This record gives sequence, C-alpha cells and structure tokens, in this order.
Amino acid sequence: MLRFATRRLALALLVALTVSAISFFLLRLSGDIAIALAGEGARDIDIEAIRAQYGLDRPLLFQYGEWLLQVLGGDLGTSLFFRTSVGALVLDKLPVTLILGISSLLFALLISIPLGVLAAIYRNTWIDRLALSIAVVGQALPNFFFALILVMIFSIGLRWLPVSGSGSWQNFVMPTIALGYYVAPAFMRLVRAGMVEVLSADYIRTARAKGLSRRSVIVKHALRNAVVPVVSLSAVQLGYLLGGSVVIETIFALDGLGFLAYESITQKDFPVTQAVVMLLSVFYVLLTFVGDLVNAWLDPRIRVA
Amino acid sequence: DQANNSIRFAYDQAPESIDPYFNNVRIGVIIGQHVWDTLVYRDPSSNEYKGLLAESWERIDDRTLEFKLRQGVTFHNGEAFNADDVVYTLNFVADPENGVTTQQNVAWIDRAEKVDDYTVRVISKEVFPAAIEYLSGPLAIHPNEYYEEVGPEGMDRNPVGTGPFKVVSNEPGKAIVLEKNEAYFEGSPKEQGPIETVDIRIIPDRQTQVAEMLSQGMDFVMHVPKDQAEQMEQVPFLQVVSGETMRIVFMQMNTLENSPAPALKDERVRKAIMHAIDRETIASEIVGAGARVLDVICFPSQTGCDASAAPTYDYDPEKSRALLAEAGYGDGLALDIVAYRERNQTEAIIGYLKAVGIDARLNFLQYAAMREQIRAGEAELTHQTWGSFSVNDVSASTPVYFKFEADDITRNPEVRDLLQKGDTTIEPEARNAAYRDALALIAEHVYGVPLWSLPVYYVATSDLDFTAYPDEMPRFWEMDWKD
Amino acid sequence: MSGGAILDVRHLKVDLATERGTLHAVRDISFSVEPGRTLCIVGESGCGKSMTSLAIMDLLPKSARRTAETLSFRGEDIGSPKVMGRLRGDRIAMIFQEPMTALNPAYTIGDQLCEAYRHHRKASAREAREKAIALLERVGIASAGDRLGQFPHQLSGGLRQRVMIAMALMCGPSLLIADEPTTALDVTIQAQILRLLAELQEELGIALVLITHDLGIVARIADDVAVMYAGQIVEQGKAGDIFGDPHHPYTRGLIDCIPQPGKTRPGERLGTIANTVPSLVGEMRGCAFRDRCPHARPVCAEDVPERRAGDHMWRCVLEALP
Amino acid sequence: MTAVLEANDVSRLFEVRRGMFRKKRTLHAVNGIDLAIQAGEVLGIVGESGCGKSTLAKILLGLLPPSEGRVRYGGRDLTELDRFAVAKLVQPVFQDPYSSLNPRRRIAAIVGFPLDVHGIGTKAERRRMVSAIMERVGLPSHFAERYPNELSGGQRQRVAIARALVMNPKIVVCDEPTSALDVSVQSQILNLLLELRKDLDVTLVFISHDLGVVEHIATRVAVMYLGRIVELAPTHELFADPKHPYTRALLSSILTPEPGLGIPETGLGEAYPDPLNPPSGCRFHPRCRQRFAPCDTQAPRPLLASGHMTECHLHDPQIDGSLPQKDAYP
Amino acid sequence: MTESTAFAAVAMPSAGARLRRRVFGHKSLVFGASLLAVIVLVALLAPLIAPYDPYAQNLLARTQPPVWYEAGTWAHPLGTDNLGRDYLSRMIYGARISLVIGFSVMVISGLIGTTMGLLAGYFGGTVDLVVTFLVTTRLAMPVILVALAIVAILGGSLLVVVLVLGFLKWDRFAVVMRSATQQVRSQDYVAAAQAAGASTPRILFGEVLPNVFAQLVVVATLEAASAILLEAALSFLGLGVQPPLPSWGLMISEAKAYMFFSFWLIAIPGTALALLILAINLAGDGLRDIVAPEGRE
Ligand SMILES: Nc1ncnc2c1ncn2[C@@H]1O[C@H](COP(=O)(O)OP(=O)(O)OP(=O)(O)O)[C@@H](O)[C@H]1O
Ligand SMILES: Nc1ncnc2c1ncn2[C@@H]1O[C@H](COP(=O)(O)OP(=O)(O)OP(=O)(O)O)[C@@H](O)[C@H]1O
Ligand SMILES: [Mg+2]
Ligand SMILES: [Mg+2]
Repeated sequence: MLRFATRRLALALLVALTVSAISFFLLRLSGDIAIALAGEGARDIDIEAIRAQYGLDRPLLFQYGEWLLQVLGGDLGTSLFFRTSVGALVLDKLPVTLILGISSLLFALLISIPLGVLAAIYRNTWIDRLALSIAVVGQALPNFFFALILVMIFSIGLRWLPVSGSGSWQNFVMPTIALGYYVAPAFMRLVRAGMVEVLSADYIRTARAKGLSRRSVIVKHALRNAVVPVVSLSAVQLGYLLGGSVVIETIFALDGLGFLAYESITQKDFPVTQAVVMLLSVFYVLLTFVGDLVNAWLDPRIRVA
Repeated sequence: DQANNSIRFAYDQAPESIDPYFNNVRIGVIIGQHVWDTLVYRDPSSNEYKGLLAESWERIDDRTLEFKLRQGVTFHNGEAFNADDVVYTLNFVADPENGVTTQQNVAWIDRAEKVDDYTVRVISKEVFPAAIEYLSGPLAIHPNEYYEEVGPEGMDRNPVGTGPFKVVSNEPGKAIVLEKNEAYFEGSPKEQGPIETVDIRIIPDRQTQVAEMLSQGMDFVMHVPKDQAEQMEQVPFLQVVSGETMRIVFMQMNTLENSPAPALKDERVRKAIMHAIDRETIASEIVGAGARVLDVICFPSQTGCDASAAPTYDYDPEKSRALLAEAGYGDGLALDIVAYRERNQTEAIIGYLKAVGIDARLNFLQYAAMREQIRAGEAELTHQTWGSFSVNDVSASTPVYFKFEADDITRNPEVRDLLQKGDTTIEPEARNAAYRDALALIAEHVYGVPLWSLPVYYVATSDLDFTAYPDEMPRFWEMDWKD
Repeated sequence: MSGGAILDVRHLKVDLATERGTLHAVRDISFSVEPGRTLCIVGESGCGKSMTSLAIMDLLPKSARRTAETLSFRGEDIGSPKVMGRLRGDRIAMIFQEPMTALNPAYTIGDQLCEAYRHHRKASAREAREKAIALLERVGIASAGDRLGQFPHQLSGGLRQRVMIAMALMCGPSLLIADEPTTALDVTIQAQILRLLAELQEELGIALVLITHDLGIVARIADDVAVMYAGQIVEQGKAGDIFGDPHHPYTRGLIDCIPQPGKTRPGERLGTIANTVPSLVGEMRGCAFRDRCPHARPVCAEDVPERRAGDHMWRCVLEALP
Repeated sequence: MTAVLEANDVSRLFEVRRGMFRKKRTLHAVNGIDLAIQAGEVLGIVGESGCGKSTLAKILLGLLPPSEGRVRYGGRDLTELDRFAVAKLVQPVFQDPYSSLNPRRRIAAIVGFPLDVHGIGTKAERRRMVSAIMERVGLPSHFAERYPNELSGGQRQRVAIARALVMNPKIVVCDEPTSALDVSVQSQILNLLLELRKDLDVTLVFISHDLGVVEHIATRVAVMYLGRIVELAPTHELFADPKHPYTRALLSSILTPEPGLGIPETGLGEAYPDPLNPPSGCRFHPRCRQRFAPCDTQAPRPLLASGHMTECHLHDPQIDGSLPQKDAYP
Repeated sequence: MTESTAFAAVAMPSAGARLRRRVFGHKSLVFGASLLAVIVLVALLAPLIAPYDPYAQNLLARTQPPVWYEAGTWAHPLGTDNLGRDYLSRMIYGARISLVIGFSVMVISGLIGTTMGLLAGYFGGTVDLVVTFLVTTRLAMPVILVALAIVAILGGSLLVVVLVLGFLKWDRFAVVMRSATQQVRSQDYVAAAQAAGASTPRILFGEVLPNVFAQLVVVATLEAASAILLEAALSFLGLGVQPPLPSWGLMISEAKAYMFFSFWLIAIPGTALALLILAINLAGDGLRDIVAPEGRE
C-alpha cells in the first residue's frame, strides 16, 4: 500500500515535471513575452527594460531551472499581468472551478447511471434506444452551442437564471448542465456496457439460481460490479471537467481557473498559464490515484490481502 | 439599478492593476479618471483645458510649465493634497526604473520641482508642445506618503486617489466596486451627479454581456459591435448611444528594402489597394454610426491633424485593377495581412481586395504577436487601430508609425524630418505646417491606408441619462436616472 | 416412472432466436429423476445440455423460448415463474461449471453463502453464519470460520467449487442440478469434488442431475444416464446398461473414442466418429446422427422410432447394433 | 537414439504482480529442468494446470528465452541459431484452435505462412506443398480459400497441424492439442498425429493433462509438478510402476468409463499448489500422504534407475526411510 | 465441413452475406453512414453545387434571413451572413474544411497513437512503461488549454490547428491500440508466426495490425468527430482557423454575435455541425457493434 502510494506519488511528480517542462518551453519558445507585457505603443527600450526586469534575457534552460526551484520552494511566481502572486491568484479561482467541476460530475452521474442501468436491463427495447439517442445527440451538440441555447431559454426567455457571475447557486445551474451533459454520455455508455457485461456474468446467474429477488440481483450483485469502472472514469472526467471548463466559464463569466487560464493565454501571462496547466496535470494524476484507491475499495480483488 | 442608485457596468477585460500607471486597457483609464484626478481637465465637449488639481498654469519657457495647485483637497485616505504629491508622483513615474506600463505617457517628463506647497514646475526633456494634453489625461496624481509606503502593488490592492469615486472592493479579474466620494472637493470640473455606486463586472464574452443586457442583469455596456447594438436598439427597455472615438483604423504596408512583399514597394500597387477598398460602404454598413472615413493617419480633432494638403483616393476597382496590371500584377497578387481586432472589418477588406485580384490571407493574432511580426519586418499588410491614449494631439499618433520608431515599416526620411519638426515646435502655425506637409507626403506615396475612425456603441438601460464623448470615457459622475 | 419422480420433464423444447435463424437447442426431450438418485446427462459440446438445465431452472437467456408439456417438481408446476421463484435456490439448487466466475468477486464467501438462506428462511445473520460454517466444514474446508471473511479470488479453484456446493446446499434442497461442475478443474481435484458430491447426494438423499461431457465421470457416478445429441436424448437408461450394452451408434461411438487402459492398445487407432456436431439451426427430420453414423441408411431420413427395452430407451432405426 | 533436443537445467522466472497494491513477486514457472528428447519418440508431459507445461513448451520452441540453463538442438546451442534455423527444427501446435489461427487470413495462407517467411520455393511450388500437406492432414482442398471462423474446432486443429508440418520440422511440440475438443474429434486428431509421426518421422512432444490420452500416444512420459519434472519414465513403466506419490495420485484419479468402480480416493490433501509460494523442501510435501522427516526441509534429488527418473526421498537410498512419518493432512 | 443433411437446408448465408446483413440491419449505422456520405459528397462537389462564390461579399445585402423567414428569398436559400456572403455556399464549402480537419487530425494522431500503442502492446516491458508514461503525461495535459496556448502563440490557421490537434489527440489511439495489441499478442497465432521464424515487423504488420484494425477504425471515426468539435471550440474562443475560411466552427463563432436576434445564423452551422458529429458517431458506434461480437457459433 505504502509502496503503491509512493510509486504513484513519484509518477505524479514525474508527470508534473514533464508537463511543466513541455509547457514552459512551448510557451517560451513561441513568442516574446516582453513585447506582450509592454503593451500597446511600447517602444523598443521599454521592451528591453522589461526583458531585463523579468530576467527574460537569460538562457531558457536557466530560466526553467530557476522557475522549478521557485516552485519547489512553494512559489509559483508572479503573474505578469496582475502582478500578484500566481499561487494566490490560482487559489482564489480554484473554488469556483472545483464547485463547477464537481457539480457537473454529479449531474452527469445522476442522469447517466440510472439511464445506463435502465438501458442495460431493457436492452434492445425502446428504453435502450431512447437512452442511446440521448447519449448520441448529447455528444454531438457542441457544448458552447448548447450553453448559448440554455442562456436564450432560461435567462432571456424565462428570466429564471442569471446569465453570468458566481455569486449564488443559481449562477452554477446552467454551467453545470452545459458542462455535465457533455460528459454524461460517456458514463452512460460505460454503465450500460458494464451492466450488460455484468448481467451476463456467471455470478449473476448464480445469484438468480439462489432465488434472490430481481432487485437484489440487479442492485446488489450487478450494479456494484458495474460501477467499478465508473469510478476511474469519474476521476479522469473530473480532471477533464476542470480543464474543459474554459469555454463554459468564459461564456458564463464564471471566474474560475478555466477562465483564468483563457485570460492568461490571451494576455500571454505565461506564469499563470503554466501554473494552471501544471495544477490541472497534478490534479489529473492525483485524481486517478484516488480513483484507484476507491476502485480498490470497491473491488476486493485489487484490495490489500 | 435605479432603486439603489447604482450602475451595473460590464466590461470585457480586466485591468492588470488599478493603479492607472500600471495598466494599458481602457477600463483602467476609466477607473483612473474616476478614482484619481489630474492636474488639468479637458472638457470633452469644448476640448477646452480647465483646472482640476491645478487652479492655473503658465509656460515658463520652452520646456517648463508652472502650476498653481488647488488647496483643501484631500485624498480618500484623508491625506491632504499639496505639491509634494505632484512632485513625488511625476518624478516616480518618469523614472524608467519604476517600470510604468506605458512609457510614452511619461517619457517626456524630465522632472517635477516643488516651488512652494502649492506651486510646482514640470520640466520636459525636450520641447514638448503636447504636455498639457498629457497632464490632462493619463497623469493621475497619487498621495505621496501613501504611495511611498505601499508602492504600486499596494495602490492596486487599496487604491487611494482624490477622484469623485473611491474603490470599495476589488476582486482582480472579476469585479470592482466604486462608491461615490462624499468628500469630493467643490468646484471640480468633474461635477458629481447622483450615482452612488458603480458595480463593474468583468464579462469577457460579448454575447454574455448582450445576454445580461437583455435579461436586465446589467445597466451599461460599451464597445458593443454595431450590428448587435443596432439590434438591441429594438429592445424597448434598452437605449443605444453611439459616439465617435479617437481610435483610428488604418493599414500599414511594408515598403522596407527587405520587405517580404516586394510588390508593396511599388507605389502603383499601394495606390491600387487604396482604390480597391470601398471605405464609405464599410464605414456605414459595418463600422457604424459615428465612423468617419479618414484621409490621413491621425484623428481629425487632434491638434496638427491637417489633411488639407493630402490627396484623396476614391473607391474605384477599375482603376485599381488597371494600376495592378500596370505594375505587372494583372494575374493576381497574394499578400499576407495581419490583424488583431475588428475581425469583420478585416474580412470585409479582404473581400474587397479579392475582388480586384489581391488574395489577402488573414493572420489574426494577439496584439503582441502582431506587433512582434511588424517590428521584425515580417508583416506585409497590417490592419491596425490606434487610440492615441486619448491624447488630442498628432504627436500621439502619426509619428508612432512614421518617425522611424519600431513600428515604422515605410521609413521615409523626409516624412521623419517633418514630423520631428512638428513634434518640437511650439509655435502653432509652424507646427501645423510641418505636420500638414508630412501627412500630405504620406498620402501622396500611400505609405499607409487611412481607413476610418472607430465609433463606440454604448448600450444602457433606457432610463439612464448619459452622454457619449469621443474619448471613449463614460463619465459616471455626471450620469443620472431619468424619472 | 413419473410416480415417484421428484422432477418430471415432458416434451421440453428450447428455441433460441439467433442471427441465422431459430436455433432449436433442445428438441422435445423428456426425462425424470427420482429422489436419491443421480441422473447424468451426457453429450458433446453444443448438444443442448446447459440449455436443458437452465430451462428447468427458468434461467434461460432472454432470446430463448421454452415450451414443455410437463415441468413439475414433486407434482408442482415449475413451469410457472411464481412457483419456481419460490422453489429456486431453496428446494432446487444449481452448481455451475466455472468456479472462477460463478462467485461474485465483490462479496465475501460468507456473504454469498448466507444470502440465499436468509432470503428464503428469513433467518438471522447468526443462524445463517452457523449454518454456513457447518456446511463448509462438511464440504471439507478447514477453518471454515475464517474462510467466511475471504473473497472468492483468495481461494483456489477446488475450494471455490466446494464453496459453490456448500452454497447450493444451504437451504437443504431436494434437487441439485450440477452443470459440468468439474470441467474446469484438474484431474486430481476433479476426483475429490466428484467424490464429495456423491457422498453428499447419498447422505442427504437428494436427487442429482449431473451434466457432463465426460463419459468417465458418468460411468463412475450415474445411476441413470441420458445421452444427448443435437438437442435430443438419443439413448437413456441405467448406467450399467448404457455402458455395458449401448444400443445407439452414437453412444457406442463415443465410448470407442476414449483410450481405455487395458482395452485400447497404446499407439493403436482409436475409434472415431466422422465429421463434427451439426449446427442446431433449422428444422430437422429423421435421425440427427445419420451423417456421422457408420450404419446410416436411407430410412434414417424418416421419422425415427423410439425403442424401449425395460428402462432402456433409444432412438434408432436399428433394433440392435450389428 | 540421439537427443534431437536437450534442455539442461532450464529455468524460467516471471515477475508478477497480483493486485496493484502488492509488490512484484518472482514466479518460478519452470525450475531447473533437464530433458533430452530422443529422435522419433513421443514424449508426453503431464501435470496440473499451472505447473509450467506451456512455459516449458515455449522454451523448447525457442519462443521464450530461459532465464537460466541451456537449450540445445542437435548439439547446437539455441543462442547460436537464428530464428530461421530454429523454425525449421521445431514447430508448435497449440491448445486453443480458435486463437492459434489468424482470423484475417485464409487457410491456404495460414498453412503456407512458414514457407512464405522462409521464402521456400516459387509461388506455385508453395501452393503445391500447401495442398499436399492439407490433404495429408485430411482437409479437403476447397477449404484453402476459407477463413478460420468457417471451420470447426477439429478442422482448425488440423490446419494448425498442417502449418506445423509444412516445413518438415524434426520436432512438433503439441501443447494440449485436444483438450478443447470433443472426444469424438479428439480421437480423430490423436489418430492423425500417430499416423503422421510414423509417416513423416517426426518427434513429438505431447503435453496434456489427460493421462489416458498420454498413455495412449506417448512413448515416454514426464510428470511435472510446480515447475519441476518429478518423474520421467517410458510409458508402460510409468503406468505399471509409478514411483512418485504424485504420479500415483494422478493415475488413481483417471476416470475410465467403467461403471460400478465408483470414484477413487486420490489420497491428496486440499492444499492447492501455489507457484508464487512454493513449499519448502519437496514441493509436493504438503499434499503428500507419505511425507516424512526430510520432506519439508530438503529438496529431493533426481534419482535415475534404468531410464526411470524420480525425484522423491522415498526412493533415495541415501535417506533413511525409517525416519518418522510426519502427520499427514487430516 | 460437410453440411449436415439431417437439418433442413437452412440457407446458411456466407460470411460476407452475413456481414452485409449485419451492416444493413444496423439502422443507426446505416443512418449515420448515409448522412456522412451525403456530407462528404456535398464537400467533394462543392464547386459544382454551391450557388455562389463563398467569399463574394455584398455589404448592402447583409444578414438576410433564409427562405423560411418572411423576408427570405430563394436568391439566398439560407440567407446571407454579416458580410452579405451567401450562407448556403459558405455552408457547402465549410463542410470541406470541417471534414479536412477531422480527417487530417485523425490521420496524424492515428499514426502517432497507433505506432505507440502497437509498440507498447507488442514489446511490453520498458517500451510499454515509456509509452504508458507518455500517455499519462499527455492525458494530464488539458487539451483545450494547451491547444489554445499554442494556437494563441502561433496564430490560428488551418495548418496550425490541424497540427496542434494532431499532436495532442493521439492518446486514445495509443490506449486502445495498446490493449488491443496486448490482446492479439497473447493469441497463439502470434506465437505460431514467431515459431515460423517471422520477423517482428512482419508479425506487427501481417498478424497484429490486421487484427486490431477494426478497433482502429472505430477509434478513428470517434476521434475525427472529437477533432471537429475541438476545432469548433477553438474557433469559438477565437483561436481556430482564420476567416474568411468558412469552417463551421468559425461560422458558429462569427454568428454567435447575432444569435439573440438572427438565431438562424448560428442555428444553421450549429445544426450542421451537430449532424456531422452525430453521423460520424453513429457510424463509429455502429462499426463498434459490428466489429465487437463475431460471436462463436
Ligand atoms: N445465448 C445463446 N444464444 C444463442 N445460441 C446459444 C446461446 N447459448 C447457447 N447457444 C447455442 O445453443 C446450443 C446448445 O447450447 P448448450 O449451452 O446447451 O450446449 P452444451 O451441451 O451445454 O455445450 P457445452 O458442453 O459446450 O456446455 C449450442 O448450439 C449453442 O451454440
Ligand atoms: N507471461 C507470464 N507472466 C507471468 N506468469 C506467467 C506467464 N506465463 C505463465 N506464467 C505462470 O507460470 C506458471 C506456469 O504457467 P504455464 O502456462 O506454463 O502452466 P501450464 O502447466 O501450461 O498450465 P495449463 O495446464 O493451465 O495450461 C503459471 O503459474 C502461470 O501463471
Ligand atoms: Mg454447457
Ligand atoms: Mg498450458
């Protein structure tokens, strides 16, 4: 167990390191931040001054090493745009994104698990086909398009929900739906496929041969085994939701990490971009780790003997 | 909203810092003008300079201006305003070490000197006719003691000025709340109206802003594109006001020796481009009300922007094609065009160029990336805009692109010399003549394609009473609710 | 014959809808089992053995359709899902082939053992546990108490199959159906499990229906034997009669295929049956075995008579094998 | 008789992880095997599932490099030979006729694959060779253009045999070639293998867990237990006079179709052999009824007496057989 | 196999016929594939069927509604866009761009991912470790953000978008190909080929690849769809291909400014995009069904 944890942690570190290096060099090699920082109307001397001020004139590898040392010391650097600590900035935006990510995940699970189970039980019936159509259509609609339609209906038409902001729970309703519905099909398919497979498993026949009730067979014996892969997918998808919230956060002016990232990208505020990308990758690795733990807890075959 | 006398204002971009010296976006200028005061105020209707923190001023010599300061003014934190504040602020920002974002606004200042508690002198490095203009715009005065203590960062976190509004809350990148400064001094040309609070929310997506207006979640937005603004005009509870701004739109053409598009070195090709674009139609159909077709690359109200000697070019695709053929490009010509905003305008230009056989491939970039290309001499055609920092003087516009500065990709020494002469001459007649000749020369050789001025559309709840000015500055202090 | 029978199956048919048409997996078979006796159903892969057992248990896949004239357990009609719902797992129990997959990996042995008992007997957890421990000990599992907390994957195949047997016996059934219970096991373990089954069957006086393709097992454990081919029972009778004096060419062919120490000489040609088992899709007329039969003749394409000599039944146009 | 294939002290280890939380363990799938296969013989290998039969087969085929020890073909070390040379010497027939044929190839292509690889003959010659061998294994020629999924298990196994024989190898290693087949088909395949062996003069290694079949086909039998050969003797001798207690247990568990004999008592405990946790001393001792003092501490050594090899303390003259018996399992 | 005469001759269809029946019996596959075929056809024939030059603008005829609106005319069946260009023509040419993006990204990422997956699955050990690590790293990088960042820097263009997405989206190919290869690798026919002396490339291309190809095709279709969606999202954020190129994603992005008042401007490309994705996904799903259970009889 401890070995496993340390191995995973080492992997997380290695992944984070690689991601940070890739993003650092990509961001740095492809443009001159000094010009971006100097802003409209800056003259060459202004740019030179900025370059010197931020140490951008030194070799890239040196800059990376320095940055890495800083990060290891717990300092993510200073935002070039906001001129405040990146760590504080990111921490400030994190809650909104976390709330959005988790609520979308829950929303996705809430609609996909029952649908998936029903589709599997009533395989090849209209229920199955309905569930499948929902999934297929859901995956086909671009989520920004869907989000805008939600706005048209619920904010402008019905005036039930506020368009933008992050002040109250109402602000999260549409973003949650817009983001969650997009990942729901993946879950639904997984649950359905898992249930179909599990329902034809020998141990389900055993359970039925024992004379157990249909409900107990489905809920206790089948679902329990079918949701195991859902857990790891949830972990992965949560990572995706955190990263994929860029579009949705921009549309709903939800002031979270995704939006921060988008802004930092357009403003070439690369320490922030870098930090967000790295944070998300660490999240991803940690989440998969958590997913494995939960899986192990659900599936005794993996559990510690 | 009207009920609690507050205005909810959505803007699409966050300022890097609230300290007006450390941002270069419009919203920063707007906040700056509300929270701080400058020495001088230019009346937006009459363009007349009035005393603000200074009561009067006089020119001591070519490089020196002396200001008599207003007494009895206090900063939001209670600090009294006097000459030390002015001297400290101007000397601080003039020092390149301190890294003020827009150096152009401050680089002309040599130093500020205290004469007595309420008299200061501002000395420019060279002869600088536009000094008053700058002092009435971007050069806000900070409280010296506080600023010395907290620096630009502290100023961003807890801004303190003398202005008609004070910042009561600031969530970077998200929202800024301004509240009326009850202790604002009497007799300011920025006369205070009834608005109690201004609730500024950063909403990056234009459609979200429109949606907020349509669902009455916001009271005031600006920079609304023409088409949407016109459509919102149909909505009963919204009003749309448009106004011209100082922002000019133009195209640059790389005529340098090593231009990646040698065709542009041919004056006939440049003239062909000039004739190919139906600027009138684009201006009226796409740019919108208040847009004015320009003949030279500066804003007409700017001092020295005299187009009277410049030749004009009309929309004439036939002539354009003929010129191209004459230059040897009858079979077509492919050019790259870089742009960074107003994409639909660029698209329209590309459409017109296509019609005469010029295939312009768009390279739409972030501003910084675009400028990097231009300065590296890699750009061919550019589609640019320039706001002159709302400085109403030609020295803030034309010379930037034609005086051999980094952004100059035509480099005609004659033009440079004329501009230099204009920049350093105090005597208005002679100054004007120099600029006029320079502008004529540029237009004659088509070193750039002047296009139009950008209007700005403001959309507001219909019961808000406000005026739009060409300097793109909504003045919340003078707004009011209609009954 | 059906008088004392605990299980009586008359004219059972199972049809499966497949892509290629209707598959008649079980084509009109009848048999019965008496208390305390062991009936072995034997046949090659795909002849419909499992379908027969699942049809009795009402556990057929959705695509299957079952029809039967009689399907009764102690006179009760187990063709009715309601009756079967009550009896299944209680009076009638079943053991499956794959001990590796027949247990739910997510629950402990104890959980799975007690589940049915508590469900059918409304027993307390403690009662169920005691019963489970007793049974585990009976099937030869040492330190049974500890085993209850283990998960299936922690047990070897042999142990799992013992657990399966104990699980089937929890409610004290009077009929036990075992579908190839030892096919997945090693020979030595197979012998142990079969011995255990035989012992328990005798001890508890239950009726055992054992399905297998292994004639060796049949010979050693069966009282009665039914030989299935292509969804039909082609020969049925007492074990001694079937092995001592097979009347159907298929039965005899099967026995001849197996190398038997003492009877077949090493390295010598073994008996064979030409071709392979046919697909069961589509209608059939006449003897299903005739393409592979060394004694086939034109009449085999006609309806085949069912012949009897006492308990011994076979379907063949021939009265006796040459 | 000469040894066409020799294995000297061959071992194979696997690193395995059971469950992601556990650390890697070393599994001795094959552990110190000595074997000399004589030309023309049929060597049967029997043993329980997981005892290392398939691993040994793969090593003999040159598909798995042994972790230790050497494999020699006709005196030449495996490492000196290239894959072509090995392929001409030994060919496999696998257990599962479904997975041993590439479903995307036609039968003719499958059978002719080795010829293709080695570039033997012209296209036409190859086609002739393929149809000749197909006929020899009893596959009608119209099968040549079919795909494997159109064939029954027995037919597929014939295809596999044809593929193994098309290059005239010296040895064919059959890993449980009939265990997935029905008895009626099994006997066809066994007959075929026996015929081919005579006709084509190949040496067979025949792996099976069915002792009845092995007795029928093999000339010599090796009994494996947990990675080791515990007894190796000519067939008749092994069946007439099994020496190792495990061999005896195996023999007693054969169920011949003789009614009335009942089910034999194998005399084995329920301890299941776990290759990850091999017992100390003699690997069989936890299940052995006759274990005594040295069994759980001292590994037995191979004892050879007139071609009959056993690895058991009971038969070791150097071990005092009168040592007290350890209590057998309950 | 001599067919049993004991059984009334059920016309036992050939494998090909059965496959055809399965394909044509799969309603959603048929629907998806036909829809996709129509779109592809439209894209191929664009110059022939588009009524106007998709770039010809007419500033005096801007945002005219489609025919089904009262103000619409048959001159522009789908109306005109904000520069007065014929919307139908732009939609027709736009199909080309979207398909080109989907296809090229699929090819690039497919090549990268398949190579990695094949090697990892076949060789295992260190190669597998390295590939697994690369995949983990790739998965840990938020695609949208990284793509946005790169496009923001390099400037959007068809080529940049295709390359960026192609170099980012190989993960699913690698994952699926890896496990499929592992599975095939454990099949005895691979061992048989090795025993026959076949070289590793020969085994990889001759034995492994054909047997994982079906899964490859399924992943490829689904990835093409996701690439098209991703490009649309980039365009939506203003960082996709460059105007005046009529990519559907870009058209949605440009039309979003008009969505509250001229809904059709966004609805038309939005619906078209959704239909395209739907078609590809249905086809992919269908293929998966066809490929998966070639059930043993
Ligand atoms: N779910 C199913 N759908 C379609 N056909 C099936 C299904 N299950 C079994 N079959 C077919 O039904 C026939 C009888 O199958 P059954 O499982 O009863 O055979 P069996 O005698 O038990 O064989 P085995 O010894 O292989 O278990 C076979 O031809 C098989 O292919
Ligand atoms: N590639 C591998 N990696 C890890 N362990 C392996 C591998 N191959 C075989 N083993 C292990 O080695 C041992 C011997 O396996 P092998 O397949 O040789 O047994 P076998 O005697 O052929 O069994 P069976 O009768 O089931 O085919 C088993 O415990 C097996 O789990
Ligand atoms: Mg069966
Ligand atoms: Mg094996």
